[in-house]
Amino acid sequence: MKVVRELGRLQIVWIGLVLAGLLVAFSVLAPGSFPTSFNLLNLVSDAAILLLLATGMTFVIVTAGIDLSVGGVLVFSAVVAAKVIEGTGSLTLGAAAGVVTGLGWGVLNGVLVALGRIPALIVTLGTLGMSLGGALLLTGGVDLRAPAELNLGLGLARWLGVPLIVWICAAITAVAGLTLAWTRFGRHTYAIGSNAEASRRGGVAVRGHLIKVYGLAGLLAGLAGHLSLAKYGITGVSAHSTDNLQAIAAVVIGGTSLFGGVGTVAGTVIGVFIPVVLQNGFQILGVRPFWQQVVVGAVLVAAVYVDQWRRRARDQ
Amino acid sequence: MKVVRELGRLQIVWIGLVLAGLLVAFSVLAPGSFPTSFNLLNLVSDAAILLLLATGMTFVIVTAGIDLSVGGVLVFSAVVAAKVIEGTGSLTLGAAAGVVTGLGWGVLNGVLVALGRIPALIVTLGTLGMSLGGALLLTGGVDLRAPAELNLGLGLARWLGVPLIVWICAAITAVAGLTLAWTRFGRHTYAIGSNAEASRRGGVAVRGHLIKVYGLAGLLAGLAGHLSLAKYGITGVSAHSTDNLQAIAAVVIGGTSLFGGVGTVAGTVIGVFIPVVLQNGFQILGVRPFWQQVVVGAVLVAAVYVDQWRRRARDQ
Amino acid sequence: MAVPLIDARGIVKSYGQVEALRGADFSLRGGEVVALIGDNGAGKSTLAKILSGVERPDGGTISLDGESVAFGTVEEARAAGIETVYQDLALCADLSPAANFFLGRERLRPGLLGLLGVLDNVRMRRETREACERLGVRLASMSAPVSALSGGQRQGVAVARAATWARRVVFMDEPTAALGVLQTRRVLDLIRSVRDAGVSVVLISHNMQDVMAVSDRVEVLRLGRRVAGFETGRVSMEELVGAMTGAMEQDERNGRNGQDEAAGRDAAGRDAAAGPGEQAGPGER
Amino acid sequence: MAVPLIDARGIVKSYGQVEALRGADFSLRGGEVVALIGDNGAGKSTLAKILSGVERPDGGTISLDGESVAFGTVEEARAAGIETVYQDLALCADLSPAANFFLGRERLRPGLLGLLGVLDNVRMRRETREACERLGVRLASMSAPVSALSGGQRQGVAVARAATWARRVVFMDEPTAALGVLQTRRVLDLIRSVRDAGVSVVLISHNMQDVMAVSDRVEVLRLGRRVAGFETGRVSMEELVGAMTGAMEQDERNGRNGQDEAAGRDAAGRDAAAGPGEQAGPGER
Amino acid sequence: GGGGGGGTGQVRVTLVQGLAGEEFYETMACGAKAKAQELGVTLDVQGPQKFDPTLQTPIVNSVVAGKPDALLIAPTDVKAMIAPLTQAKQQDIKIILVDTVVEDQSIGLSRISTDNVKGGAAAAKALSEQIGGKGKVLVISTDPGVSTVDARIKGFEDEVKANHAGVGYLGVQYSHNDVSEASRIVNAALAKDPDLAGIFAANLNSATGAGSALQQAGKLGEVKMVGFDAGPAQVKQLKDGVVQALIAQLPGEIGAKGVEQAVAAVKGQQVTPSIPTDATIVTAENVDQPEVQKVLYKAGC
Ligand SMILES: Nc1ncnc2c1ncn2[C@@H]1O[C@H](COP(=O)(O)OP(=O)(O)OP(=O)(O)O)[C@@H](O)[C@H]1O
Ligand SMILES: Nc1ncnc2c1ncn2[C@@H]1O[C@H](COP(=O)(O)OP(=O)(O)OP(=O)(O)O)[C@@H](O)[C@H]1O
Ligand SMILES: [Mg+2]
Ligand SMILES: [Mg+2]
Repeated sequence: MKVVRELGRLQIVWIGLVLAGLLVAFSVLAPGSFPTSFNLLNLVSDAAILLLLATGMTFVIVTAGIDLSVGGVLVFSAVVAAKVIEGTGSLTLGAAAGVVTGLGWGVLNGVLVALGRIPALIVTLGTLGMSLGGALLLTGGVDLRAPAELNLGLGLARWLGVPLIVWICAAITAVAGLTLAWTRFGRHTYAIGSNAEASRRGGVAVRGHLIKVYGLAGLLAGLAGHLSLAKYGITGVSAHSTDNLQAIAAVVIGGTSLFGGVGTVAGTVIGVFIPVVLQNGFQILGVRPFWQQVVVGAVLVAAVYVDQWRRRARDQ
Repeated sequence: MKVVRELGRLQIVWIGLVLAGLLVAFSVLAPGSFPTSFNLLNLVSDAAILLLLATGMTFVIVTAGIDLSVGGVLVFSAVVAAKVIEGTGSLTLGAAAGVVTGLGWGVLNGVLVALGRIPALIVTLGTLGMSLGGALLLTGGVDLRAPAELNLGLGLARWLGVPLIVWICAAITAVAGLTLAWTRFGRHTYAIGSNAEASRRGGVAVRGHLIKVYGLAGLLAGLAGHLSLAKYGITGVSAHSTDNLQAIAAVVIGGTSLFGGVGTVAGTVIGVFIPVVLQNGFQILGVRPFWQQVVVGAVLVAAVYVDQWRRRARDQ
Repeated sequence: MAVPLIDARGIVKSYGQVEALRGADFSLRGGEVVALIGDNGAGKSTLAKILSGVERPDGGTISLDGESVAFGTVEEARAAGIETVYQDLALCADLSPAANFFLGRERLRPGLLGLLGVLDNVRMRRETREACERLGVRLASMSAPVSALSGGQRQGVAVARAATWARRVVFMDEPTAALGVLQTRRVLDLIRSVRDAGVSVVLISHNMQDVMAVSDRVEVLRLGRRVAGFETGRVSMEELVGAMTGAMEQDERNGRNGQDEAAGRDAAGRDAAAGPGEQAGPGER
Repeated sequence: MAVPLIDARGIVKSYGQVEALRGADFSLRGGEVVALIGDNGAGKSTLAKILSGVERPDGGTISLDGESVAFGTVEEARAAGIETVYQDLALCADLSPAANFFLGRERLRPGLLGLLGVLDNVRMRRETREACERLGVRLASMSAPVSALSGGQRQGVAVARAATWARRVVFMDEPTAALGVLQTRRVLDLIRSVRDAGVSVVLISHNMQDVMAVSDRVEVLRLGRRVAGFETGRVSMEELVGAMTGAMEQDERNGRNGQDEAAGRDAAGRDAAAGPGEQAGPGER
Repeated sequence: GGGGGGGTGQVRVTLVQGLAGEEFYETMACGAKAKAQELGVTLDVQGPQKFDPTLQTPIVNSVVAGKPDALLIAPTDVKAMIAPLTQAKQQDIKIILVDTVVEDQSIGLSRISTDNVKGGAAAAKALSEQIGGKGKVLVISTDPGVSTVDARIKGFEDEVKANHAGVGYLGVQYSHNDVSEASRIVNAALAKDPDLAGIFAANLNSATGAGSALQQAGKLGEVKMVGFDAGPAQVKQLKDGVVQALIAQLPGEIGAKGVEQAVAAVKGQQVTPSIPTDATIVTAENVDQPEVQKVLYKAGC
C-alpha cells in the first residue's frame, strides 16, 4: 500500500509535469495575461505564505501526524507581533515575538501529541480553537493594523524585482526541503512516520523529535503570521479558517501520504502551486466563480489521478 | 500503536463518562437552565443532523479513508430536493431525489478512491468543490426556500414530544451502529481499514466495499440535506463549510482512529455531543464568546486526554 | 497421468529494476506435496503470490487443469480452490483471530438475522479455537486482536485458515517459521492429512528436515528460475542445499543430477511435469 | 564467578486478562550464549522485550552487573550495550535497508556538512551491504525500501544490525526463522564470533538443532515461568522438547532433571545463575 | 477610449465581489449585469469564497493581469486592499469602489458605499420598536473580524446604548456562518434567558438558524427578530413571521451605478466621486408597498 520511497522522488517529476502542463495550457489560452511577469510574480507572491504553512505541515504529515492549528497560530502570532510592535516600536522585536509565539504553540501541540499521546487531530483542533479564541480576546475581535513601516517596508520590499517575502519563504522552504531529504533530522522524521514503534526501539528519541516537528510547524506558522501582517497590513482574525485544509491538500497533492513515512517538500511546493495556478488561470479566463469551484475540484482530482496512474504504470 | 479493539468497546465507557461528567458539571453550575427538558431536547435536535454526517464518516474513517465532501453534498442534495419539490410538488419525490443525489456523489467518491486509487482526501476535496460549486450554479448563489408544508410538516413534527427529525436520525444511527458492529458489512469495513491488502487476499471485495462505504456516507449526507431543508426551511448554500471538520472531529473524539480498523458508532455519538454540550453549557454559564472558543478547545483536549489516559492505564 | 493441476511456464516478474522471477516454471499434480525451496530472494514467495492471484506476472503462461488462466485477482484463485499461507501472514492486525479466520467467509446467524448479514460470532470463535488447537496453538483470549498474539499464535491462525478452506491446492509459504516444535509436527501432520484428502500442497520452507519429511517432490528456485527438481525419496539433504546455493551446478560432481547442460531449463520443467517417478537435473542459470 | 551480567527475578507482565509472564527468572553472564526456548506463547518474546527496555514489567527485579535497574526505555538498554533482533523485526518499511541499519546511529558527512547533520548515505549503504553480505544476504537494490525485500532479506538486515551494534548483550528472537540454509549457518557462525568477542547472546529459537549447535546453556520457559535450565552439552533434544511441552515434569521420569520439587523455581533460578558448569532442574509450574 | 483592453473597442469591466455566492453581492452582480447590457459593455464577475482580503488579493491580482478597462470592487478591508488596488491603478485600470471603501482616498474614482453602521443603527431602532422598547436582546453574527458585519454590530450597539435605555443588551454570539450553530446559540440563550425579547441576526444564515430554534421552541413571533439584507429567502422569512423586520440595502442599484460610473470613467466623462446609499427598514406591513418592493434583492438574473 505504501508508496515506494524511491518512486516518491520520481513522482515529483510527474506531478511537476502536471503543473507544467497547466502553466502551458493557461499560457496558450490567455497569452496576453497569464504568462506575464506581472501575473506570475503575483501568483508566486500570493502563494508564498501558504508555502511556509505547507512546508511545516509536510514534516508533520510525514510523521503520520496532522496540524489543524496552523491558521489559528498564524493569526495569534500576527496579533502578538502587531501588539509588540505597537508596544515597543521595534519591528525586529515584533518579528521575534511572532515567531516565538508560533514556536510556543507548536511545542504545546508537540507535547500534547508526544507525551499526552492524544490524537494529533484532536490536539490541534483544540489549539486551533484556543489560539483563534486567544487572538480574538487580545484584539476584541477587531483586526489590528500593522504599522506603516512594516506594511510598506517588508510588505512591499523587492529584491531583483521579486518581493522580499517570496525570497524569505523560498529560502526557508529550500532549507526545510534539504533538511528533510538529507539530514539526520529528516531521516528520523521519516522513520517515525513509517513505524514509530520501530523507531523507538531503534533508539530514535521519538517524543523529543515529535515535539521538534510540531514546534517547527508552529514556528513556520508564526513566521507566516508576521509575514502576513507585513503583506496585508492586518492581522486577519477571520481570514485563516481554511488555511489548515489548504496546506494539508497541498501536501497530499505533492505526494505525501497521510499515513506517514513518505513525502517530499519539493512535492509540497508543486502541491501548493497547482490549486493556486488553477484558480488564477480560471480567473484570468473569466470563468465564473461558481464554475471555478467545480472546475478546480475536477481538475485537481484529474491531476492527482494522472500522477497516480503514471506511478502505478511504473510500479507494475 | 493501534488500539486494541476490545478496549475500543471499553473506551466508549470512558469517553461516555467524560460526557456524563460534563452534563453533571453543567447541571450543577446552572441547575435552572441547563438540565431542563427544553434545553436538552434542543441540544439533541441541533445535533441530530450532524450525527448523520458523523455516522457516515465513521464508516469511511474505519476504512482508513476520509470524506471532506459531506458539507457540499448536503447542500447540493438540499438544492436538488428543493428544486424537485418545487417542480413536482411532491415531498416524497423531493426526499428521494435528495437522498439519491447524495448517494450519487458518494458513489462517485467511492469509485475515484477505489478504482482510481486517488487519495481519499484529494477525491473528496475535489467533490467538495464540485458539489458546492454545483449547488451555487443551480441556485445562482441565492438560497432556495423549502415549501411551507415541508418546513412546517417534517420540520416541526414531534412524536412523544421529541422532534421527528431526531427520531429519524437516531434510528438511522442505531441501525448503522449495529451494522458496523454485528454484520458482515461491518466486519469487512474494519478489515479493509485494518489491512486492505490482507482483506483483498482474504477474498473481501475491497473495491466494491469501498464504493458502498463512500456511497453510504454520501447517502446519509443527502438525507441530512433533506432534513436540514425541512428543519431550517432553506438550502443553506453558504452554511456548511465546516461540516466536514465537525464530523471528523466527532468521529475521532469518539475513539475512531484516523488510521482505520478501529472505531464504533456509539463512540461517534458521544463525540458529536461533547463539543455541542460544551458550547451550550458555556454559553448558558455566560462565558464570553471568545473565551468559549478557548475553553471548548482546552476542555476537548482534556476530555480526550482523560479517555486516553484511562485507556493506557488499563493497557499497561 | 492426467494433466497437471497447475502448470506455470516461463513466469517473469520484475519490480522496477529487480527481477524477482526470470522465466520460472512450476507444475503441480493433484494430491501431491511439492516442496519449493531456494535461497533468500530466490523468488519463491513471488511465485506463490502469482499462482495465488495476488500478483500479476509480467510474462509467462499459467494453466489450471490444462486450461490457460490469467489469474490476477484472488477471487479467481479462491474460486479455483486455491488457498495460501502468505509469508507475511496477511492478517488484519486489529481484528480478532476468528474474524481473520473467517475473513471473506463469515458465518451468519441462522434465520432472519442471517439474511440481514448478522454474524454468528460465537460459532466462528468456537470453530477458530478448535482449528487452532488442532495445531497445538492455544489462544489465550479469543477477543484480543491478532496484534496481541505471539508470533507463533499468528502463524497458527494463518495456517489453520488456509488448510481449512483449501479445496484443491494450498500454498504454504514458510508455515512453520514461527511455530514451536510440537506445532511444527502438527503442521506436518496436517499437510499429510490434507494431501490424503486430495488437496495438493506446495510447501515453501528453509527447513530441509521438514521438506524431506513431508514432500513428494522438491523443486528448487534460484535467482528467479527453476534450476532443479527432485523426487524426495531419492535425494539427500546435501544435494538439495547444493542445488539451492548453486554449488552443485558449478562443479557438477553429482552424477545423478549432473545431466547435460543442454537439457536446460525447459527440459527440467517438462520432466518435473511428467511424473513423480522421475527427477530433473539442475537447469542452467 | 563474577556477578551475572543480567539477572532478572520474578518478572511479571500481563496484557489485560492475559498473563504473559508470571514470575519468570532469567540470568546471563558475560560471553555466553544462552538459548531461551519454549512453546508458542510461553512468553519468550515478552521477556526479551522487557530485558531490552521495550516493555515495562508489572513486577520483578532486574539487575545489570549486580546493580538494580528499572529499564523502561530503549535508550537505557542501548546505553548498557544491549541490542535486540525483535521477532517482528521492528524495521521501518518505508526506509531503505541502510536507513534501518543505521537508525538512531546515522553516519554524518565529515566536516561542516556533518555538523549540519547531513547524512553520509554512500558510506551507510556500503557498510550495510557489506554487513548483509557477510551473512550471505544479497540485497538486489540498496535504495528500495525494506517493504520491497523478501522475508529473509529483511531478517538479514535486522540480524546484521543488532550484531553490529551490540557491545554487551544481543537478544535474538528467532533470528533465523526466515533465513535460508546458508544464511542460517552464517548467523550461527556470527553468534559464535560475537560470543568470542565477549558479547553475550540470548538466542530464542524453535530450532533445536540450532540451539544445540550454538548455545552454552538452555533456559526453558513455559506458560510465563522458567521451568528448567540445562547445560547444552549434557542434554538431549528429547529432554528439551519434554521440558518445553511439560511432558517431562508430569512424569518426572528423567532422573537427571527430576530434582526435588522443593528446589522449586527459586533454586532453579539461582542454580542457573551460579555457573555454566551446573544445570538446574525444572522448577514447579 | 478602451485603455489597455484587447483593442476591440468593447469596454471591459470586472466586478470583484466581497463574497461570491452571497445574496447581497449576487444581487449587486445582477444589477451590474443589467446595466452593462444596457450600455453594451462586457462585464466579468469574480469573488472570493470568504469575505477576506487574503483571498480577495489574489483575485484582484489575476483580474489586473487580464487588464480590464475598469474594476468595480467591494474591498474586503480598508487597509489590506490598498496594495493590490494601487497596483491596479498603476496599470491604468479605472477603479470604482462599491459597497465598501479603502482608507486611501486616492483610490477609487467613485465610491458608492453602504453605511453599515447606519444599517446597524436602523436594526436597533426596528428591534426596539418591535419589542416595545424593553427586554433582553441578543446579536448573532457570523465570524468576528468581518468588517461589514462588525460595522453593523457597532451601529446596533451604539444605538441601543445611546437611545434605548429599556433594552438589555446580551452581547454578540458568533455562528461561524453555520445554521445549526446559530440554532444552538439561540437554544442556549433561551435556556439561559427564557425572557429573551429580541434577536438581531446580522446575516441570513444566522437568521435562518435562529428562526429554526424559535420555531422549535414555539416562540416564533414571541421573540422578535430583525434580519439584515432583503434577499428572497429573507423576505420569505419576513412573510412567514420568522423575522419581524429586515434592513434592506441597495445592492442592485449599487451595481448598476457602479457600472455607469465605470463606463463614464473609461470614456473620460464626468464621474461622481461619492454616492452614499441608504438602508430601508422592511416590515410585514410595508413589504408590499411598491417603493419597498423596489429595494428587495432579486433572486438571480
Ligand atoms: N514488492 C516488491 N518490490 C520490489 N522488489 C520486490 C518486491 N517483492 C519482492 N521483491 C524482490 O524480489 C526478489 C524475490 O523476492 P521473494 O520474496 O520472492 O523471495 P523469496 O524467495 O520468497 O525469499 P525468502 O526466502 O527470503 O522469503 C527479492 O530480491 C525481493 O527484494
Ligand atoms: N501486546 C500484547 N497484548 C496482549 N497480549 C499479548 C501481547 N503480547 C503478547 N501477548 C500474549 O502474551 C503471551 C506470550 O507472548 P509472547 O510473544 O511472549 O510468546 P512467545 O513465547 O514469544 O511465543 P512465540 O514462540 O509464538 O513467538 C501470548 O499468549 C500472547 O498472546
Ligand atoms: Mg519468501
Ligand atoms: Mg515470540
